[in-house]
Amino acid sequence: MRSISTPTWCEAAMFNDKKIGALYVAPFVIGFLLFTAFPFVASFVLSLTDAQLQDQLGSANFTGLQNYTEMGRDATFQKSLGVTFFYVFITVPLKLAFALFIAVVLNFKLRAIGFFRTAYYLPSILGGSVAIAIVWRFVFAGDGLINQALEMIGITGVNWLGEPNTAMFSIILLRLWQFGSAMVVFLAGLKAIPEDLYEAADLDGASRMRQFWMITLPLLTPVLFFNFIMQIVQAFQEFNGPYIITGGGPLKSSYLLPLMIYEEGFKYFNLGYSSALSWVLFVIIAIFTAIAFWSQKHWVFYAQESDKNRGDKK
Amino acid sequence: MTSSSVRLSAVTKSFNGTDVIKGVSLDVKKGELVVFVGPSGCGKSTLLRLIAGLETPTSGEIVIADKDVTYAHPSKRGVAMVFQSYALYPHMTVEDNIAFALKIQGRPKAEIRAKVHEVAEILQLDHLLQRRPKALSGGQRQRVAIGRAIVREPDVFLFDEPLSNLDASLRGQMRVEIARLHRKLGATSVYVTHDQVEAMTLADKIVVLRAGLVEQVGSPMTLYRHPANLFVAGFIGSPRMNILPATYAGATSDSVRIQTAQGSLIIPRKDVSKPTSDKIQLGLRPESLSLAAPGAEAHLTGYVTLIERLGGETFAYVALKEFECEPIIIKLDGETAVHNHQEVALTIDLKRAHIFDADGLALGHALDFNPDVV
Amino acid sequence: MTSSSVRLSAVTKSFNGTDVIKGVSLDVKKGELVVFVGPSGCGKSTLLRLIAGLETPTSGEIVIADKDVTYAHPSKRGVAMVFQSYALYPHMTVEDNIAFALKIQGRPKAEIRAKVHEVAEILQLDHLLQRRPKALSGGQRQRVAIGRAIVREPDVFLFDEPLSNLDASLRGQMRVEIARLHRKLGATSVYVTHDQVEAMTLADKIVVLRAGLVEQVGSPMTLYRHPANLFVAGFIGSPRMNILPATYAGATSDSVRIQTAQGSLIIPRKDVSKPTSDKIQLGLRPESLSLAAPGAEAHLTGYVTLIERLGGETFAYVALKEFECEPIIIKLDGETAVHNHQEVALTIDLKRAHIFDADGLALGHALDFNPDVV
Amino acid sequence: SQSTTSSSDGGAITLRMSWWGGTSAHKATLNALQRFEKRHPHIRVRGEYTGFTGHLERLTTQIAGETAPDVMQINWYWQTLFSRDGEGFTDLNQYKNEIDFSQFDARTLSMGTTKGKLNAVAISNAARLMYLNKTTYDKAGLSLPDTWDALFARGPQFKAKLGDAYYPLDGLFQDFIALARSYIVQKTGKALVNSETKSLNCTRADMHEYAGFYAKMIRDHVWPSAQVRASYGYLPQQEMRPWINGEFAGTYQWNSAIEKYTDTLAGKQEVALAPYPMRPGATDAGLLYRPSMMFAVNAKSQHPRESAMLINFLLNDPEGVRAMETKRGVPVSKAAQAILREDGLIGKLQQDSEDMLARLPINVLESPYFEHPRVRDGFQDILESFGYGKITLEQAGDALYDDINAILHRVIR
Amino acid sequence: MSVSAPADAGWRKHLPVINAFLRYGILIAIGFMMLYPLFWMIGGSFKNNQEIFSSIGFIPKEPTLNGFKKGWETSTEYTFATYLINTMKIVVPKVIVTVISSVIVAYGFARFAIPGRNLLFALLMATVLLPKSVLLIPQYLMFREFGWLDTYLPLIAPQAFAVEGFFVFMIIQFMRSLPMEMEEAAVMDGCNSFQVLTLVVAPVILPAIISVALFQFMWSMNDFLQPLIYLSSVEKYPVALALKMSIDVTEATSWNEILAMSTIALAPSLILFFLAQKYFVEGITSGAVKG
Ligand SMILES: Nc1ncnc2c1ncn2[C@@H]1O[C@H](COP(=O)(O)OP(=O)(O)OP(=O)(O)O)[C@@H](O)[C@H]1O
Ligand SMILES: Nc1ncnc2c1ncn2[C@@H]1O[C@H](COP(=O)(O)OP(=O)(O)OP(=O)(O)O)[C@@H](O)[C@H]1O
Ligand SMILES: [Mg+2]
Ligand SMILES: [Mg+2]
Repeated sequence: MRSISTPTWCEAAMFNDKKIGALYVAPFVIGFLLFTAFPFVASFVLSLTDAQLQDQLGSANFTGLQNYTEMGRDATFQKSLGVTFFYVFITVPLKLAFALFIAVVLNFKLRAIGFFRTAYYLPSILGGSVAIAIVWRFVFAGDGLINQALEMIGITGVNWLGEPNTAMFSIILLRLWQFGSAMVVFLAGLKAIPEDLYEAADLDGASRMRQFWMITLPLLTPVLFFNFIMQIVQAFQEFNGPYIITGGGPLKSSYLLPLMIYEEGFKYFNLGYSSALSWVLFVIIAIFTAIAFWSQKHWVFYAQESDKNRGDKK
Repeated sequence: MTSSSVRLSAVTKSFNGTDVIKGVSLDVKKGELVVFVGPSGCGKSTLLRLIAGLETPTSGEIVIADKDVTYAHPSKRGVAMVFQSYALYPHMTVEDNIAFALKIQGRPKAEIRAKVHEVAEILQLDHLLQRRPKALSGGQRQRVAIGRAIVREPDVFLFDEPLSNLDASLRGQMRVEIARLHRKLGATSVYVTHDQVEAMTLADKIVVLRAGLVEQVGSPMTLYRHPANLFVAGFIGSPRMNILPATYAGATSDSVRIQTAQGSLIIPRKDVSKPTSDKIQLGLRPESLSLAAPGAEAHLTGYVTLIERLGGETFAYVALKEFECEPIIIKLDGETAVHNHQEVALTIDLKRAHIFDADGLALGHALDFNPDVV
Repeated sequence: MTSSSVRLSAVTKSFNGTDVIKGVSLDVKKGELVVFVGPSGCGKSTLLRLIAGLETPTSGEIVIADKDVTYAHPSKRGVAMVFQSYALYPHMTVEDNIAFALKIQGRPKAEIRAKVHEVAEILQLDHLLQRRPKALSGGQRQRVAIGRAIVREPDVFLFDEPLSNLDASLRGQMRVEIARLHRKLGATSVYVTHDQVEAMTLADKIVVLRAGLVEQVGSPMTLYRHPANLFVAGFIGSPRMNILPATYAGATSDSVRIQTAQGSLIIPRKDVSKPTSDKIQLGLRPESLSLAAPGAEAHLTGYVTLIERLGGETFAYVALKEFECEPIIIKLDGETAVHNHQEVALTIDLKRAHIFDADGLALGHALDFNPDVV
Repeated sequence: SQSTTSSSDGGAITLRMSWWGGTSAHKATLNALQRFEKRHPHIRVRGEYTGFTGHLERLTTQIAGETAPDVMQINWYWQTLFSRDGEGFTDLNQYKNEIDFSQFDARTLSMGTTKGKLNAVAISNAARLMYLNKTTYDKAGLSLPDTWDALFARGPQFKAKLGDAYYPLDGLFQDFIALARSYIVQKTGKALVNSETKSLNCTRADMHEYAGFYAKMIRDHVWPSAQVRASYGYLPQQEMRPWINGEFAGTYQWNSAIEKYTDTLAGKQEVALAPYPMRPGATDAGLLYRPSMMFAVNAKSQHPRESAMLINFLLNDPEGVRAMETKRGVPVSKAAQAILREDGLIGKLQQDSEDMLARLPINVLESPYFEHPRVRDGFQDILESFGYGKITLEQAGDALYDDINAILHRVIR
Repeated sequence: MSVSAPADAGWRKHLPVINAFLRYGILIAIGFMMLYPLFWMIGGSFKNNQEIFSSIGFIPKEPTLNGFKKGWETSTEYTFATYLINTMKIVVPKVIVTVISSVIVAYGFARFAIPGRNLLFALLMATVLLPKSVLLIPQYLMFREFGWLDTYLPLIAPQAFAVEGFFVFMIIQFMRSLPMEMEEAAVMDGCNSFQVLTLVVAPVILPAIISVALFQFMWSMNDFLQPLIYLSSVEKYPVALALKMSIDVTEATSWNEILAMSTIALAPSLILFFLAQKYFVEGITSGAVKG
């Protein structure tokens, strides 16, 4: 991730031909210009207008930054923004922690461990399947699975979807449930940690817990970083959960920004405003990613030097 | 620094039903440095890990400092291990690496600092304490790994091929370093290596392993001079001992008569009992062979097929006439004038010749063999 | 199989502004095997890669088979390379690995088959042709890598530390194998290694590199016997040459008089010109030193500080009286009786002694030096 | 094929028609289209149909991209989205010859007219009525309520007789918003929204009463509170277990959709149409009686005449009507109604509803903007806040008046 | 988890067994929770409609195949088979062009000094960060201009240009973990850079390629919004659209049919996933891990 900007190794003679290199990335450049750049710019232009979804684009009026200033007054937007941050800040750490925990459990050499790895990945495949929405509502309903389980151990159930405070948690849980890809990445990271470090720590008398904190975690930071970025990006773009399960409610307590963007556009037909919201979301994600990249030098530990010194491999 | 004995009794270990260690009993005395050698996969590392507590034996008993530690946690055995890969914590500085065990033990900061610096001084790591392992050279990493072991003042040191990742000259240097340290600390040590030179020079006692069993235990020179069988004979010594087919032709109390393709030889040898089969093998180390002085009687004749000049010494590969075996290697002086295809006559230092029966067991002993100094 | 000469003229290479090769000129004759040695990072691999065409020189000229290939594509140079890591294609069988280059050239199937099998036979890989690299042992992989190079019938072979990933005994075996192959194919070869033994035994010519410059070029024995400077003297030979401080005290046409801490020595030496500084260094190889016969005159005296017995030979470390330097190493017979702390008198084989001036350059030549057989 | 210009090679004309619906609607419509093609061999009709999810999104994109089909099934209020000025769809008045408008009453036609342009023809009309679970009411030993007061009384009675879990009436917020509207309109006798003034057509006090109505319903256990409802998640009423089990014993629902609700009831439970409650002295039932679905023709259609013919076939022609059955509710077209009644295709509950709608005084014409999503969400947000105790009754009343007016001002353009 | 046994605790002998027991326990418990929805969906497809909504258990009380029979017939002129085939017509080319373009572009990024490479890489990453809804309308208008509406082109063609930054990124990471020497060997064997890519690099990074293919396959199978907007002809609908085809506001929905067809629709992904899972786990990761 990091040293992509200093690729000294591509100085090797065979890869020095800039023209051929350009040929390889040409598809991306063309595709970007054609399929991303134009709509990207177009949507920014739209965000400066009062365009309505159903009208011809030409009929929209240029309104300058009005859509952006509007957000300052829009209580719904502010609520949505707050809720989005709340969601991201809760989901990302929880999901990372959970994925890491399972990865640690799965890293054990057990028979049939491959089966479990696969099984644990399945929820991530189910994705947007309709069944998920139905089941999920069943799980969290007032007399649903969770509450029934709680009752069995003598705890009064919670009105999961009915309370603004808890409705969000059902969405968070839905995402936690789809922890597969983060887990798989952790798993590979764990496998890359040499066994003998733990053996050395065993000899030094470190308990499993301390081994985890003092060895596993620091050595996992590159993977953690990668997962962190991916999860942040994903979480900020979370749409399915609230769309399917809570509809953003109650009291807009789970009205995440992507849902708001969608509804502004496709429910209220406010294409201009919707585009402006998208751009705000984009900028937020970009800022977080940038901060993460900037901060990594303080907490991410890269075991191997970037490939700078190909000569000293010893 | 105290130091303790290690005793293994009938230790076995199997992985998934395959026996890897098939019953090893062994005594390592206080302060002794024992080296395990043996072909790849023979169970050297496994044995070491059993002592360390990183594996638990399938059966048998492990006693360290007179305490049964067969199932004790690694950290409770008073052992420290230096891994082949060093197993340094890559995210910690040298100082933190060395201090790790002490920190885990919850020792006071000041004490830790003092100890780490003491160790760093012994190993000449003082100026590197703030570096990360990746900023160290191979030899420096190796020293840190040793430092991490020393700082805990263990009763027993375990080394698993600690020098195998270093290049030749560094390896030589570190070998001398380890010898020095061992003399200085006097700690009981168990050392696994592939390297002839390390084994010969470091060991108080060499244990030759083969497929999970001990083949022979003894001081380096005992093993070199008096290998108990063909396997040990072939394994100890580099270049390998030359093996020639021969036939048993009778023995007296202090010699054996054998018949080779080039005639018969009388080899000084005691305690020889008649072998079950007459087919025997003659073992000759490269340095026990020399070019026969002109006119002098030669034991063997052949043609030089390859000469390797290393400067200080020269190895000549000689294809023996009449023999059906690989060319034998003889070690000559660096300046000896031989050339390819030359016909040479060879003299054998007969009191250093070895004889093995059809099962590969040594037939009798060399005359200077003394069973009490094994 | 044809074979061609390689010529480098004033080749330089810099990476990101750092000069790595600082102007190397070199002739490799047809059929010659040239070995590059030098400390890590001195540019051996870079030089090899320049010849291969994997890097382009910053300046200078590379000529192979009398064609300027300085900027030619690697596949157009008639060179084949064996990489340290073997760089086998993991997804192909051994057969496909070996056949790959021929397939790329679009040779007919039958021809490819025939060639691959011929090569496989030479390298005893016949029974492994259908395996994938990961199912091979280190030595087998190494042979496949060589096979892949051979099959193309290149004019020039390049080897970058091809044996460094093998263990000692395999390394020995493969070394002999490569020597055999080289004799058989007679192809021009350039070989990079760290290993003294490989360099000494394989090379027709050794090139000693240091920091991007050639220090000395010559046959192994020339470099061993007549090192041009301290660096080469220290680099070639294992254990290293012992270096003792001394003072220049005058020279005749065939000897030099020097003053050491233990008295003066007269060293047979020709072509000696007076050095700019009187401070000189005496270089003594371990095998040029021996224990003085009892009663005979000794050149040096000291105490034994460490004895390493390897069976066939023994190294004794001797701390010299009066000298301010490391203990020197002497090589003794395997059976020599010495013990630690013993006071020993040493005799020097003076015609094998080396002298270097304050800049490290050899002072004059040994008497048997012949400039025509460098 | 994707452009509005339907190909007409070789004299053959291809019409594109889009609709949303469920299984039976798709089957019926496809059947009808086949018959139409048989009748008019030179016309081919391509059905572009989906479920309801996403249909509006797709139609919107198509209209924005000028790739909409010739004939579209639309919702009544979609006129406000696509044809604010009446120019968004073809003016069907031009095709009086093709479509027999005499089968439609003036009120229905006027609800498809914007600025004098007839944009859309109703397929069926619908209004929300009160459907109650007779089985549960019987179990409680209670009759179906016939007045507001009787309805209010059922709350405590249910609680007492059947327990906390039982409610006499239930629905989503959007259902409640309509119920309360009816309650208020019965008082004011005017539409709730005036699209001319872009504001509510009532007083602040009326809106306080609106909020109070909600408060009373919740307090008296007539209608499950926001929390109780939300605990079942964001799902349609008919998929909620209490409805399926008969615990929520009623719904204020469109007569066109009621079968969907009765379908999911567990076991043998009967749903009956309750008498519509009227405030004393009310002159209007305050029902939002409007087209449930309409057909419109793309303003840029190359074949408006053929499109009109198709609409007539589906709405008025005996063959078309028989094919379509009542899958889109009981047809508005008098001819169609007669045919279906004759064939016995109109169910009892449907017939009861039709009869009741015919009996009730329904004169107030509501503005389609009442159904604008933002207006509806505006109502919902306020009621929800109030339901969750975030704002007081007082504040809720004020918010209903002020906020809804603000929203109306924003969305009516 | 921590183990601090007394010096000679005999029970350490059994530690591996205890440990394995514990882990299996956790694994099975969590695994069951993880997979419950899947079980429920499959069970649900054998239930009748009321039971679906009234019971949480996944074992149907009165199992029926009606859901499958009716679901397969669908409410349209076509059977479900048509939609399955349509899906394959979209997904298979999409996966193929995605893999090809991503590998090619990634190779350019990973191995060549391209002018403006850092900028391009930043753009590549930006496509990952971009909320997709932003592009929907402008893209629609663009594809209308191309005359691509109601064809599969809008769904497939962009993928031929490596528009999924995530995939390219993944493969770049993977390539960077490969030793250069292998490629150099191929060059010396006479390959040009494209041959190096196709004959050596691509086969070696097969796990990464398989993961990309799997990801794209599964995502495309689930994609609803794009086909909805771009496809107007029912005969061209993919499964994701067909599944929601009969979910209507006014009409009762046969959930058992939908669940049954969801189960069938999921089958290709599941089968593919199980077949490729060995590579998959390797694939997503090995690249990512190398800092
Ligand atoms: N954890 C394990 N599971 C299964 N088999 C094992 C395990 N550890 C070692 N073995 C097997 O036990 C045998 C001995 O292994 P060990 O590592 O002790 O050999 P070694 O003598 O150290 O070899 P080397 O010289 O190559 O290091 C080998 O065949 C190895 O495959
Ligand atoms: N592509 C490159 N970019 C930058 N520096 C390089 C590159 N290749 C080599 N170097 C530098 O050039 C110097 C010589 O490297 P080279 O690999 O030739 O050394 P070497 O003699 O082969 O060392 P070793 O014995 O360790 O293999 C080293 O300092 C190395 O860091
Ligand atoms: Mg080992
Ligand atoms: Mg190198």
